[in-house]
Amino acid sequence: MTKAFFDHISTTPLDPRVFEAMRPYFFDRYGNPSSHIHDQGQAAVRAVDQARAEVAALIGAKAGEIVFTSGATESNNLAVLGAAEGAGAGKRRVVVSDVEHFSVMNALIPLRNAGYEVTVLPVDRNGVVDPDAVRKALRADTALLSVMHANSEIGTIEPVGQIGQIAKEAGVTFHVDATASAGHIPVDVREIPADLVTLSAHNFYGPKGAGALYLREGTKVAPRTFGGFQEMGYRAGTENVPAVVGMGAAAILAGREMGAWAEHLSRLGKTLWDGLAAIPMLHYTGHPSERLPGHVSFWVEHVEGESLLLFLNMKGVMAASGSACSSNLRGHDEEDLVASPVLRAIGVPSDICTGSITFSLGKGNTADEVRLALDALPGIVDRLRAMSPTYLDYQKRQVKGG
Amino acid sequence: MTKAFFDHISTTPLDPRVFEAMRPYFFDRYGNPSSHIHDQGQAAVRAVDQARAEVAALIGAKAGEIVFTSGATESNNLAVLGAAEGAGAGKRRVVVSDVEHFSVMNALIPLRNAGYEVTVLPVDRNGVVDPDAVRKALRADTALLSVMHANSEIGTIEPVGQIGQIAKEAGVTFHVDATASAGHIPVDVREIPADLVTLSAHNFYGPKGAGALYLREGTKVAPRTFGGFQEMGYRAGTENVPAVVGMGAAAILAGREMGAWAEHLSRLGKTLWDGLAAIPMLHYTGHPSERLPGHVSFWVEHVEGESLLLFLNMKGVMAASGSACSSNLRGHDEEDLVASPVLRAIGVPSDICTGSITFSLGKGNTADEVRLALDALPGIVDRLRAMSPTYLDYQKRQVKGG
Amino acid sequence: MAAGPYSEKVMDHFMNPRNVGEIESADGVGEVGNPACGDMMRLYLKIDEGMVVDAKFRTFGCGAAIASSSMLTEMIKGKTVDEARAITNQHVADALDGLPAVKIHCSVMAEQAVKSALDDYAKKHAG
Amino acid sequence: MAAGPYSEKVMDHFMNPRNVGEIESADGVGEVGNPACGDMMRLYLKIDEGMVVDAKFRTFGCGAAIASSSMLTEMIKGKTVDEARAITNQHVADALDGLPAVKIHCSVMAEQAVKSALDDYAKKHAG
Ligand SMILES: Cc1ncc(COP(=O)(O)O)c(C=O)c1O
Ligand SMILES: Cc1ncc(COP(=O)(O)O)c(C=O)c1O
Repeated sequence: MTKAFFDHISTTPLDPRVFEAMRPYFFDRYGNPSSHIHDQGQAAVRAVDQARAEVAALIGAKAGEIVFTSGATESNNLAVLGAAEGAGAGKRRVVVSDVEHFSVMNALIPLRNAGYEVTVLPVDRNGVVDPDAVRKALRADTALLSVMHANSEIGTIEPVGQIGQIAKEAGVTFHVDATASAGHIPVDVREIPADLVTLSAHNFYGPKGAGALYLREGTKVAPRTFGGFQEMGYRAGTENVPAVVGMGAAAILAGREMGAWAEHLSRLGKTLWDGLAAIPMLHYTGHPSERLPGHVSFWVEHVEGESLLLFLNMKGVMAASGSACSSNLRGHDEEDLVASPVLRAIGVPSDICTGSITFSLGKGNTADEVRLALDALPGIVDRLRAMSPTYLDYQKRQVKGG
Repeated sequence: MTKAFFDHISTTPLDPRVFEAMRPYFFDRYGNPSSHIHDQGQAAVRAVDQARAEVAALIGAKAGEIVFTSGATESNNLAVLGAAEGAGAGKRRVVVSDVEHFSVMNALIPLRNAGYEVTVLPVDRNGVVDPDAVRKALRADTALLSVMHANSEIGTIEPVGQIGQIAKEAGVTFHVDATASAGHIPVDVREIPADLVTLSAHNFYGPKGAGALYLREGTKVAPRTFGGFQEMGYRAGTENVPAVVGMGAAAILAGREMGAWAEHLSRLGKTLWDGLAAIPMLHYTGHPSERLPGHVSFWVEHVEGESLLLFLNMKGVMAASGSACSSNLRGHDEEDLVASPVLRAIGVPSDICTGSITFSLGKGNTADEVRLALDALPGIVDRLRAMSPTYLDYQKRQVKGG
Repeated sequence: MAAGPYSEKVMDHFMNPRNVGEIESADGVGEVGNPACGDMMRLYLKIDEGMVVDAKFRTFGCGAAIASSSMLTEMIKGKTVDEARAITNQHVADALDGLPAVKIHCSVMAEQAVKSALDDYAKKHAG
Repeated sequence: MAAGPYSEKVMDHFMNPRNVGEIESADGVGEVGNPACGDMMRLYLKIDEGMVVDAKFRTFGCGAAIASSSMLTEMIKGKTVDEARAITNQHVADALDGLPAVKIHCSVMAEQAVKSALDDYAKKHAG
């Protein structure tokens, strides 16, 4: 059976070229950078330094501004909690958008417990944060503003350049979660006046286990991991050398090829988007144009999201419901039972919205795969609607009305 | 040139069998376990679940008691800070041994800042914690006791079974940092009454980027990473699936083969230990018998450690000075300039102790490699002493005295 | 072929649900859940001489909700009203070879649906 | 072949240090550092008509300490006393193609050693 993976927003397959760059660090060069006294350690030091420069280059930063972490969640936690602590006494407010990922949102829990005031910025129905609302929310005692670059669930790209300018003028530290965007669309800290930027390797054809936090020179961030003196003191623990090397290699590839990838993805994405129009009562989510290439998201009236995804999977089509993390079946009940917080934020009525569907295409996807999805979808929607009591009621209302 | 790596305590080469277990998770099975709605995600879920059971089996635990982390530092931080927070109000004391790793010791900084009282247990000249001192130190308001299983710098194995019994009777949560021991000597939570145990894959021929924290059922630990609901809520963030799979594979191998490894290492270690006796004014450190197999540590009067290690490296012999993390050249000055805290703890006089040397052998080392080290050392020691003003003074004193 | 987070039994009942539909002039109809919460189940019963002679459902919801509904209809057909009322969510979950912890509420919904439908039947036939 | 954390120049002076030894009846001897801190440097100068005509050292310490000592002796030989006194740690570090940040103190020790030895010379020849 043909299998089509359309869940690249949750993770991407490793580019074989990235794997080749990593391979020696599993075998011949296995040293620990802290053991730099000998050749093995030195090889590791050089590898990590080189990767740091490569990741920095992807976003127009200096090598010394990149701190490697274990992934986006750790980077987001370090950015939010570290910057709040680093801001010092008197700065006890944090401002975030309403569509941030859980690794930003849930990092606010300990801050709230510690007495911080949290302001959540609303978004419009396309999921866009209003720069004017940002301007009004920032105050002298604001320790941090956090707005993501692109939303994984609905694909919307936020105006972080403009928002960053406002933060800069207000003298507020600005964090951008670029997990979903970096490596796919340009993220350049010379153009986006962000002080902190989260990057994740496994989201752009690099390995799991490596993330980074860009810290603009002079930004104050308190560390959250305590131990040896790795990563300039911002992050203790033996570096995951192969993964870090892989992140560097993936950054080089992305920097070089993202334009071509985006073109391919946009073309396939348009085919998918256009094809979906044939399904009645399907509603696209996110901004129609300011969105990640190859990202198509929607919800379907009278169709519950999980059921749709299970049937799709049976047809070999792998898509997801919003953020991977919000759909953790093995997690706490509540997260599962409520509608996606992002859909709530963009004002989708919860009594008819019953699941957000996200198709996130990758550079390896083909037109045939998109065709597979488009062929499968109408039948599945019909089948689920035929089973649905709400659709039955809807039809009866139509008949009466008509 | 023959190269001999004797720094396995800092990190180990990946076992090729572990790599083969990991490989599919870089390519065919690249899913994110949180995207368990589709086949790719499910494959990842199954892989992580299986690895959890494999790691649990290595230490006689249940699968549900294993939380995967990015490494030992994160595990130690989670154990110390999470257990202190989890212990609840009224429990504001933490007891640790004087020879804990930085990732335990430095985790005490935020606790001290938060008003916790820290008691540091002394060790004897072999580096052994006295169980009676533990008994005296534990009180009703003690949130946590942390004693490592084996010391990476001097190789000493602590009586954690006995100490754990005392902690259990006192009702105090007991954390054991088994980073240096797990996979090398038996670590069984049915015999060691520990509530929390830190494990690190790259220390037993597994990959960097995967660690684990054993949490005995019922142990209260507050999470330190906020985001999605991974790892039963103890650790947010997309799992590093290939590394976790590798940790499982390494655990299986270690469980099966550690006896044979230890025999080989003990034999080689004895050759090294015996051969070193030819060097005058060389002092072994750590316990003479209760020590990690293949771990040989010492210091040499009138010889500075780094110089010795640099010359050794030039001869193809890679050894280390104590803990990799304490020798971070790129770290803050102080850490570099003071004698090793562990040597201080075992009472080595700092005016004649000038560097701790650790040879940590691995399963791949050969007798020829040990011979290489033994052939190289005397000449290096002589050469450095010939340059040393303190040795000159010593010789003059000897002449006068004689 | 068990795919997804569910047992093969769940997947079978999800992919090939038994007794989907409506019963015209049913003797009892139960409805539980709410689409805003992600699940809604409507159960139709035909009851004859104290026996559930037919059961049909329409469900809006996740895989577990649909499978629970399907399994429930299979379990109650041919049972007496009292036997049907005695069915618990655990029976449904067990019959499906278990449900993931976070999906237990779907089996609870099935239990509530049959009770609700039987209450409706009792009310209608109270006179 | 630069191995370890140091430049090739440092490694060269570490592996093949110049001017190791003592000068019997030196005109100035300087000693700085302390083995308890990890480094100790002893510098011997032979001075003739205000010129450093010979310099030797014995150093206990890390690679950077030994290399700094070696480089220092090379730099001061043939210099006037005033020129030698003007040498800073930066000169030594630069001559070694740089030192890691945490090893800068080794070059500082070299600067202090030459000042200390020249002070000793000045004291001895004060009369
Ligand atoms: C926007 C965004 N930020 C952060 C994360 C967290 O990434 P990870 O789970 O790899 O730590 C995700 C994951 O889906 C994400 O979509
Ligand atoms: C005993 C012990 N615990 C913890 C650690 C920290 O390990 P990592 O740097 O892999 O996080 C080390 C590292 O040397 C160690 O020796």
